[in-house]
Amino acid sequence: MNETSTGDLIYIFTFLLGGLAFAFGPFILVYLLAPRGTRNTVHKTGQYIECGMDPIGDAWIRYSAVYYLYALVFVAFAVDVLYLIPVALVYGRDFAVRDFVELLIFVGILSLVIVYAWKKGVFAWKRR
Amino acid sequence: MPGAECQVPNDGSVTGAAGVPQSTIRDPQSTIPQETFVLNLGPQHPAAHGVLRVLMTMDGEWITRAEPVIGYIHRMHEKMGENRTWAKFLPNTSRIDYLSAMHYTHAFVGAVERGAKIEVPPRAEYLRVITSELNRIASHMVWWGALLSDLGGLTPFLYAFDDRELILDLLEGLCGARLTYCYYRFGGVCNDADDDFLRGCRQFVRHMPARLKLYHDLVTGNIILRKRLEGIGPISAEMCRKYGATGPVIRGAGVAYDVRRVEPYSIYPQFDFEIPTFPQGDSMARYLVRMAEMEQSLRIIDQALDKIPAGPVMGKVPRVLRLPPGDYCYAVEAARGRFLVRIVSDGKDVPYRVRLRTPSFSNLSLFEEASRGMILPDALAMMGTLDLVIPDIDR
Amino acid sequence: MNPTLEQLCEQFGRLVGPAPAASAAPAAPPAPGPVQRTDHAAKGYDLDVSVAPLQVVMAAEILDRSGFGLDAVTGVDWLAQGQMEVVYDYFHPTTPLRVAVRTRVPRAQPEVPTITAIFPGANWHERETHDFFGLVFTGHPNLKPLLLPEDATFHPLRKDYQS
Amino acid sequence: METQVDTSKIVKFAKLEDVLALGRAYSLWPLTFGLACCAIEMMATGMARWDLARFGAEVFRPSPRQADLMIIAGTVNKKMAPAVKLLYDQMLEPKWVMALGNCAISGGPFVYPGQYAVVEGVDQLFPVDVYVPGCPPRPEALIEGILKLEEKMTGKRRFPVAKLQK
Repeated sequence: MNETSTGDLIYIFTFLLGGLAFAFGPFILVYLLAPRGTRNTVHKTGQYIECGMDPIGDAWIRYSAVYYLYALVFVAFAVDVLYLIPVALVYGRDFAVRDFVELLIFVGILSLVIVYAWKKGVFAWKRR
Repeated sequence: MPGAECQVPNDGSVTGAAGVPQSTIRDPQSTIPQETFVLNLGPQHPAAHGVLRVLMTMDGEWITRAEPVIGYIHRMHEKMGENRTWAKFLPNTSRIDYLSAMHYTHAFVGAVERGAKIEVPPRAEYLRVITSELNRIASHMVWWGALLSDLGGLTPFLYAFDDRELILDLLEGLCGARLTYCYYRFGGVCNDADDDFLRGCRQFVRHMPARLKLYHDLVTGNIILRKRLEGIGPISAEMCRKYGATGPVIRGAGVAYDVRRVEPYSIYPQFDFEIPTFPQGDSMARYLVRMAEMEQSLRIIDQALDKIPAGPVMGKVPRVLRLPPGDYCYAVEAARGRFLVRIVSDGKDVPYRVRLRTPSFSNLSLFEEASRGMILPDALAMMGTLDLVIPDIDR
Repeated sequence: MNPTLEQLCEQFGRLVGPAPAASAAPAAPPAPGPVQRTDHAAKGYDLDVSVAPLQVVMAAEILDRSGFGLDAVTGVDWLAQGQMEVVYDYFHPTTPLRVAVRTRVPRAQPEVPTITAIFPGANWHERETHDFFGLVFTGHPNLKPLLLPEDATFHPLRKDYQS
Repeated sequence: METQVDTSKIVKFAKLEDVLALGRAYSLWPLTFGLACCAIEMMATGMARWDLARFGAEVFRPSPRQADLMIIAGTVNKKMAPAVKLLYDQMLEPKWVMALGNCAISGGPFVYPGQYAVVEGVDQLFPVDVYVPGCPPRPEALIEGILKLEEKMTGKRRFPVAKLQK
């Protein structure tokens, strides 16, 4: 392992440490500096907020499918963007119109999801 | 009506009763099992305009049953009416519905004058009409700002309160209070209007139409507002009558019921003003009724300023006021609807029973039936157009 | 189609039954008949009808058919006479007619049939009157406290209420 | 009354406390908690003419988690008291309470022998930091209440009190 690779390793390691510190640092700071409890009268500090009232029943119930289908359309395009990231990296190097057309075809095929969802009436927001 | 014709939404969706888009009504054939959860839009909620709690049984976003729970700001006005003399109850009347305090004092004072047969000099009647109409405009402005902040637009609140401050300055100069005026007395008003009050009113009446046109350009033609209000929350005239809903709610359903015109009191018959009604019965109609009402109030103030006579502002009132036994009613067109005071007197100087029939109480009682099957945002938009003041409901 | 005062008087006359036969002793002022016309300017309503507690529903039906709307349900506690009075106020959206239907029930057993079936608006009015006076509206779908806390059992507007 | 919860901190720096107090004082986030007439005056204070934004307190947060000042604007009645206490609990330390208007201070015009519904004074429920009298108090009174609260937090008054000429 020559020293350049150890240099890189150290670089990656410190970068990782910096990330973790940046993530967990505030938690530690808050734990040290912030007041630990809060004055309460009915000891319900941790309760879910529902306009000053105690929540009734449970929210873990079966929703209507409309929300689920809506989320699916979002996931489809999330995957679409996932594939576009590497393309974006190499896109500008030696540009040819062919690349642009290829990209258009790729995005066109993936936008069929919207057309399909539209036909199935997902966007009409009717209850299933 | 400047720039505000409203047509049924024509985005091809099949419309249910009275132009309600089909998508907001739950189709009865849907086979999914009824799995609902209870959300309480509780006392502390920005859209509740105070401490109104609505227990909403929800199926996803659709409301299957929205039951308002009230009483969180019940302040015993009727009980206080029974243990203080007639004059001592006056400050209470402006704290029932603090946005149209003048109308409520007018009703109580009118009922006592009707019982004790007290004459009110003409100048005092004119001052009462001017201050009542100013108060109605101020109340409609708070409603306008609050409704649009419910629908997400926060800037109109600033416009509305800007103009409302002009009215508050005028009324503060006259009666010393910004909100809970105790300006009327039995037999007249407590403080005569000097010239700069009348000049201030004249200036306000000239300044306000341009501002109302600005409100219309800023908001009424806005497609978002029209989409949020048109066809939403249909309330038919029959439902209004069954629930006793009055004021802009019944005028938005096409019935020209206004206590100033149907059951005239004070000197309103001497002024000519129209009663704006819109037949659609949806939230947009109620919105347009209140906007048009502000213009009519300006017309009344203008005519009252022209015809206000000189003279005393206080009639002759016995030192200790005693009403002959019996019951007396007096109805007034408050900003939110018909406000009725029913006094039962047994001859003493303390009322035996004071019953306050407030408009928001009946306007809200139809919310449960009107909001069935709607989605939550539409139900809140409709509640905004009902213009509720919660202490007015709980008393 | 607007109802007139005469039609209402006639309908209420039939409802309340024939006026008491002319009292034998002409000297005694005839007891004011159950159906009375009152001067709006003096009292605030045009027609004052006193009915028996059970006829309240029929009175509501008469007024509902004539297009009236329910204004208010008022409870009054007459401690001295040992009675409780319930006054129903009605307004009409198009005519200036105002009708007050009143009924009296003994304080010991204050029961009045509900008119929620005819005027859904009365649901809350009756719940509130039950809150404040303890008047039981028989047949009311949901007679829980409305303005008072859910577990309230006291009735504050009764004359003999000690807080 | 509420139990004595130890709200002390593990680490304290004097200068840091002053800086934090300064920051909190000049950006108070009130909880939208309008009950009655005082709520309308509170709204008017937030609007353009009285402009609560000059003192950093114009951000009205609906959720108790994000608010650090609870302005009780109106009458608290016995049916509402549990909800008010619950909201007070759900607010996070450091939190302050301002009783706006006579109803919040002492029950105001609704106090008479035999009254059955109004909590006479919010300080029966939890400790109150600033009392603003009035029925309803004028917007200037609310702004003075906020300045008084800032003085309580930072120890010094931001604007000099106008001295009456001799």
